[in-house]
Amino acid sequence: MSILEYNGGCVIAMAGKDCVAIASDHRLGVQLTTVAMDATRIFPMHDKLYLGLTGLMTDITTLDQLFRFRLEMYEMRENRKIKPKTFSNLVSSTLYGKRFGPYFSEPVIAGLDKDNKPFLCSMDLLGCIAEADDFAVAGTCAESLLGTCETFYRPNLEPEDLFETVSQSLLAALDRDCISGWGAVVHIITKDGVTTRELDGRMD
Amino acid sequence: MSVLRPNASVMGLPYTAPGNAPRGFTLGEHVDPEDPLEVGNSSNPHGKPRAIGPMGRRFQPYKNNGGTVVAVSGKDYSVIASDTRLGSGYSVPSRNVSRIIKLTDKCVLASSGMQSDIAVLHKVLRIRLTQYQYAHHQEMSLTAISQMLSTMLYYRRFQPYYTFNVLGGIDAEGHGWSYSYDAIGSHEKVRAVCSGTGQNLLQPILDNQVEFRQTAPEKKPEELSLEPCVELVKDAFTSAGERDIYTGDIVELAKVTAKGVEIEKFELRSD
Amino acid sequence: MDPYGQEWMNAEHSMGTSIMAVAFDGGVVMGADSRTTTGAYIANRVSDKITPMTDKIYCCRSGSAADTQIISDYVRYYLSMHDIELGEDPDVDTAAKLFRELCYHNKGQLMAGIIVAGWDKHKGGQVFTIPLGGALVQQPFAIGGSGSSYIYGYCDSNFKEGMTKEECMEFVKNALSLAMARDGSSGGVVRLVVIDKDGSERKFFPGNKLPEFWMG
Amino acid sequence: MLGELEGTVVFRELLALFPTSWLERISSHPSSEAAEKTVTMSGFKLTSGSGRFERDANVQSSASGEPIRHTQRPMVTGSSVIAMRCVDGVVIGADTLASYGSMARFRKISRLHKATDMCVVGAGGDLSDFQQLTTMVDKETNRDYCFNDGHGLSPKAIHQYVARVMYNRRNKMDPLWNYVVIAGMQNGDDGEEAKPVLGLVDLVGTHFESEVIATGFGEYLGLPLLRKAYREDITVAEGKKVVEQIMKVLFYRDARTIDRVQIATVTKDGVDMGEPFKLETEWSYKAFVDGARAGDMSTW
Amino acid sequence: MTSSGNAPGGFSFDNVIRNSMLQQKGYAPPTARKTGTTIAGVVFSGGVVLGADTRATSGPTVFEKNCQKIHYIADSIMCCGAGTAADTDATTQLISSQLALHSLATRRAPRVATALNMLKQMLFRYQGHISAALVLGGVDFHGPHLYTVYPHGSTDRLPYVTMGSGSLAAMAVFESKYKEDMTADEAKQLVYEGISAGIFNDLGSGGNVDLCIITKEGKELIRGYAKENERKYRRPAGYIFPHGATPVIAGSEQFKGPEKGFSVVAEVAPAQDTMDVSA
Amino acid sequence: MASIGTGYDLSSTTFSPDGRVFQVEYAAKAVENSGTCVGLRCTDGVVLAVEKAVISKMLVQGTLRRSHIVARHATLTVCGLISDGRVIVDHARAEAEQYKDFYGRPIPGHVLADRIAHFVHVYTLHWHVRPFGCAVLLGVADVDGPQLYLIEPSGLSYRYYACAFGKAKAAARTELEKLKLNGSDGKALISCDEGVKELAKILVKVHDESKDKDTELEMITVTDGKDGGAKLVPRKVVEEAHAAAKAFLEADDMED
Repeated sequence: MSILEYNGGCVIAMAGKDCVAIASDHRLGVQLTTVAMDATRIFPMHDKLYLGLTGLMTDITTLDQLFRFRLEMYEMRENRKIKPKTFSNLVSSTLYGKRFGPYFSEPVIAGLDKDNKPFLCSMDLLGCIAEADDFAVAGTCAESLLGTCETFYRPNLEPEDLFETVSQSLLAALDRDCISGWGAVVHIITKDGVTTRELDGRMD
Repeated sequence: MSVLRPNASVMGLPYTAPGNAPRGFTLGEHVDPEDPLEVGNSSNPHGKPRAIGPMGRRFQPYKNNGGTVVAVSGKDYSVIASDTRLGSGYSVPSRNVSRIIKLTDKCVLASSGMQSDIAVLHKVLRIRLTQYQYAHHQEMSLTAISQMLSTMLYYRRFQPYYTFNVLGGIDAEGHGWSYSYDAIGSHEKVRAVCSGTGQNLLQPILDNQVEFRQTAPEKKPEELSLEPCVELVKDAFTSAGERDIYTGDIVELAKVTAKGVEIEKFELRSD
Repeated sequence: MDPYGQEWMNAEHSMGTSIMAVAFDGGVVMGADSRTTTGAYIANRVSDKITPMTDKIYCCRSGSAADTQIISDYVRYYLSMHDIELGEDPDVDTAAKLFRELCYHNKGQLMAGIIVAGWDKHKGGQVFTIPLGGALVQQPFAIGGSGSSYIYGYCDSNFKEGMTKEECMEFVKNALSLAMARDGSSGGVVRLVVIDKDGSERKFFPGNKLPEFWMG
Repeated sequence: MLGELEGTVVFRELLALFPTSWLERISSHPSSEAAEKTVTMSGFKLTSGSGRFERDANVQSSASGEPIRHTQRPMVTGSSVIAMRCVDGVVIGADTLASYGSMARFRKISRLHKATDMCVVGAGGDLSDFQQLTTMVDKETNRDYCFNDGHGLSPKAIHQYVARVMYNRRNKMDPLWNYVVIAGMQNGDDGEEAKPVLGLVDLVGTHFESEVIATGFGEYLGLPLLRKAYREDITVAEGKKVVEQIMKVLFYRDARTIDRVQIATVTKDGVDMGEPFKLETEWSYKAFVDGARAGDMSTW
Repeated sequence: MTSSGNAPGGFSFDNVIRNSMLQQKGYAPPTARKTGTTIAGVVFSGGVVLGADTRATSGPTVFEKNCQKIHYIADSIMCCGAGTAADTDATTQLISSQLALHSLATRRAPRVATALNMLKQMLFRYQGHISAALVLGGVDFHGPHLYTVYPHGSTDRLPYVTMGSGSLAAMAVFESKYKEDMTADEAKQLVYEGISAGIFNDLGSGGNVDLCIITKEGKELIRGYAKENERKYRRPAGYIFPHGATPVIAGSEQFKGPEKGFSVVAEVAPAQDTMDVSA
Repeated sequence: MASIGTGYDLSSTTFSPDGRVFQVEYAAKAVENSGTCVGLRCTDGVVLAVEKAVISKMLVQGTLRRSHIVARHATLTVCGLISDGRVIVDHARAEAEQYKDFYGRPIPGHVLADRIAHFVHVYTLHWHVRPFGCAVLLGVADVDGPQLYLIEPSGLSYRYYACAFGKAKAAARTELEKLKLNGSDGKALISCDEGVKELAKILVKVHDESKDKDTELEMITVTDGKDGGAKLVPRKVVEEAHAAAKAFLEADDMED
């Protein structure tokens, strides 16, 4: 079993019309044993920028703390909020700095930039940025998520439609993955604020 | 319960020491044994070739030629599809090798995995069906075929056919059904199933769009009829072709109805 | 190696090689084939394995392409410093000594078999060979690389003391052609460098115009 | 039929970590007949080589009772075979080298074999296995000849025969280490015009027919060019040029290929095995002659 | 941007001990995203054409269909990367910035050979562990140059080169169609055909053909020079999920308006420093 | 037959008091009832010919083959019980194949003849089998040139320049002796093409119209050289030779 699958979990992000959604499941497991059903994998960096981290939970926690620290330093020094693009480079260089002893985590970044245009990207654990204008996925069921997103995604969805499409794509994939699941959370980021909903998923 | 699938460990077994965690069915590793370029052994960290013998290769009897197979069944129909790409390592020796076989007028089988095993499995099945036809003066029913296939796969339990089969057809009552198999004969009767290298990509789409498993009960649409179902299979297959490197080129799609079997073809991307 | 990779994608770029150098009165003739392989794939069919150190000292490289390129970069750098300090052309044995130092002290990390040859005003044309491990041996002629094992007999029986420059060139060309015809890791063209007191001169023999011997 | 396809080996292991257990087959009782006709000594079994005394898959244990491990590696090997099906026939080409590791051991052998008047079999991989295979194919064609029924063994039949042989051998973990290309003209039913046929079989029994086939390094270097050059109406004359061009590329880029090649064709007039010839090659581009240090004073 | 001003350069090996312990316990280290790739370049009279496909894979799955594998090194030097995606990205970025600094310090336009030496020295230092296989091409005052750089640090200078898993397919095309002194258009066509051969015949390569033409006058990067693999079918009806189709846990909905913390200050582009580009 | 078995003829394992094995002699009798077979060694090969009775007008031409291919260089015709002959053919083919397998060269004519004879002989030794009711003519063309052999049910094998067996063997042998077969150096003088015609003439001549019904000829040749090999003589050629032979003999009769 790959160490990236030790705790289970996945993250999906999708772009809509002037909005972007990011969602993840709630399971935290130790291999096939479920130990928590309220795990958090999505972290708000600021109100238009969310970071999703998949992989080993200990590294997820470490990275969350590290990025929050760096972000606050950035904001204090620059007196402005970080742009999603800049933040993705920060994440990338942090991960690549540990090229030969990596954190076991694959991040997904979703946010809105200055003009409220969606910004999405995913990375591998070495910090190779893959920017996308449609959707970005990571985690134990990344393949399934790619399949559902590739099929269900349509450009320029309004926030409510985007919510349904993301939720269906995520739940469909989760149901075929035994180390992710136990409900999910979806954040829809729009210029007016963020809507968060808990999904009713399978509990097995 | 565990089902053996390519590239997956056996799930559901009690956890032991990680060092000797159950490996299950690990044939799906794409080490191409007879790749003329594959000289060293794969655990060599620096990638420096380590020669064994003048040509330094070991024989590996299994290889995965890839491909995705799908069977979706409805009230009175069954749709079975398979792509025709024959993959080997990173190359495509042929773009047009059929993996789908019409067993009877009411039953079609599609198999992915290793081409030579598929060919032999199909050959033996054809023989058995012909013998049955001569002995009983009638075609074998879908349920009988589904059981026979399972038995034939289990017969080679310790030297399995490296094939992943989906069977679709219409039963004696006229209802469409799909059957999914693992390599050694464990099988299940379902509505929609997918196997092969694009399995992970495709199966959730089918769950979501054939059985509407993630839709709230009050919002469930009507069951798919044949034409929308064919469109769904085509679309899902196209998606798999976009994302799975071993799925592509051409798809053969068989529609089984009371009228018989009709096979159509459509193209996927060929890169 | 990851299961999807192929050996020629990851394998080190190496030169299964046929290289050779012969000293004559007043200079040296150096020769090499031009094949660089990764596995059985020919990554470069016209590579240049005879690398200048100074105007009158060259080396023939065999083994890992990366290792030998870096070593010769270092030696060239040291020799140019030496040149400036000395105010005159470095000697061939100095160059050979530098190669030996690098090869010997890093023998665990390196895969390099090198022939150093050239002309200096003190000792004329000289040939040194530094096989794997870093020994340094001066010879009247030297052969190296994977292809050399096919031609030891030929060279031993055909080498004569006191050959002229032209005879040396013919000898090198024939020996290399024989090695290239038997060794799958050698091939392509034959490059020659002739060094004497006036400097160096390159010769090029394309793969389709090499001498042919018995083919069977 | 069934038995032959399925293989007749019974496995007795309790636990199935199957790839290794498969290797370690435990012998069943040697039948008295087999015991009489074969000499078994410490792991080796000598067979008469006769078709009537086929090797008995069940007699696999050595004298000491240790299970036999079949592991085979190719020793003397040929590289690529390149073939194209044309509108009026088939073209198949190979170089004439057999390597021993990286050594160019035999430089004038033929890797193409005329199986019938209408069929050529070519192969890369182990030379000894190829010789065994051609013997087996010849035996089959000879048997067919004796029937004297007006029908020759067709290329498709030979293709299928080779596929079955290769598959059975891989089931015994004792493969013929070859990639076999079968090229020929198939007589149509009821006096239809003969049609060109081109097929491949590899050492695990993978078999298919295709308009273009390349094995060994040719799979990587030859297939792209074959696919690019292929047209529905390409003729044998054009096809020969394409194959020759690809052999040239292979000589440039495959360290186990030499510049002596043989190109055979099969048309409605029968097999033309073609004489081996030497390829014309290009080495004298300016950038090639100059080598490193061209253009500027940089070292590399 | 880093937390402290004096952060040490280079790689951090903090996690190495933990990771090797995990590996000993049987948790295989995951593989990074690879670009099974076709990249290539051809020299023509007066310039260089580089080409690349656009597929990034992880195992048998395509993770990016349209990624850019032709990286910027300097204004007239570009570099195609194959191998581990993160390595090619980071290596080319690093060399690009070092070359820019070098160029500012020497007040000269960068030379291709300089970039080459930086690359080979860096890759040799890491002994092949940074798996970046590169095709480096550019034009400087000596004229056009084209090199390949292997992960271990060896380099070759050739008039036509290919790299990556599809390199054999592309090289087959080059070997049969290359001629000396081509025009820019001929060179573009040749590189396109080579990359296209890789895209169609190598499963690790796919997507579109990207080209970059570099001449003395400047460079032109063409993304999607050929798009031969567009999606061929979409379900006419599409997929419409009615509102409320997904079961939501009642009462879980939260709305968070924008915070008022910092204001974004208008960004002013720094004045360009001119430099002496004459040789 | 000179004497009757009087109980000594019930098994091939029993000798008669005067030292004969009657079962084997009866088997030879079966051969003598057979349609005539003739064989001729020629310059470039061997021609074997048989006459087959057309037992019914409804019989399809070419059925009930009596001449067979054993290997690419060997042919065989059966004289006697045709089905017994097929067993011998099967065995001969297996011998030829096995020899080729093991030694990598075609089985030499004398070896093949010996092995067939050996096989036939074994059937005269055991109580539980009966001897073959047929003799076979064996034509071989290999590196040693064309050769013609005859193997009798007793297991005897002879090599001939030309020979005949079956119903009209005596007459046919007389006719064969009239032909100029060999030059002074022992080499054959007649080519296969001529041989076909000569054998047709002989078979027509020895044919007893009063006793036998209509007959069909069947011929097989084996030739050496580049396009050599065992081939059934095409029916058209046989029929032409047959017709020509008839015409010739009729003309001959007129003269007499």
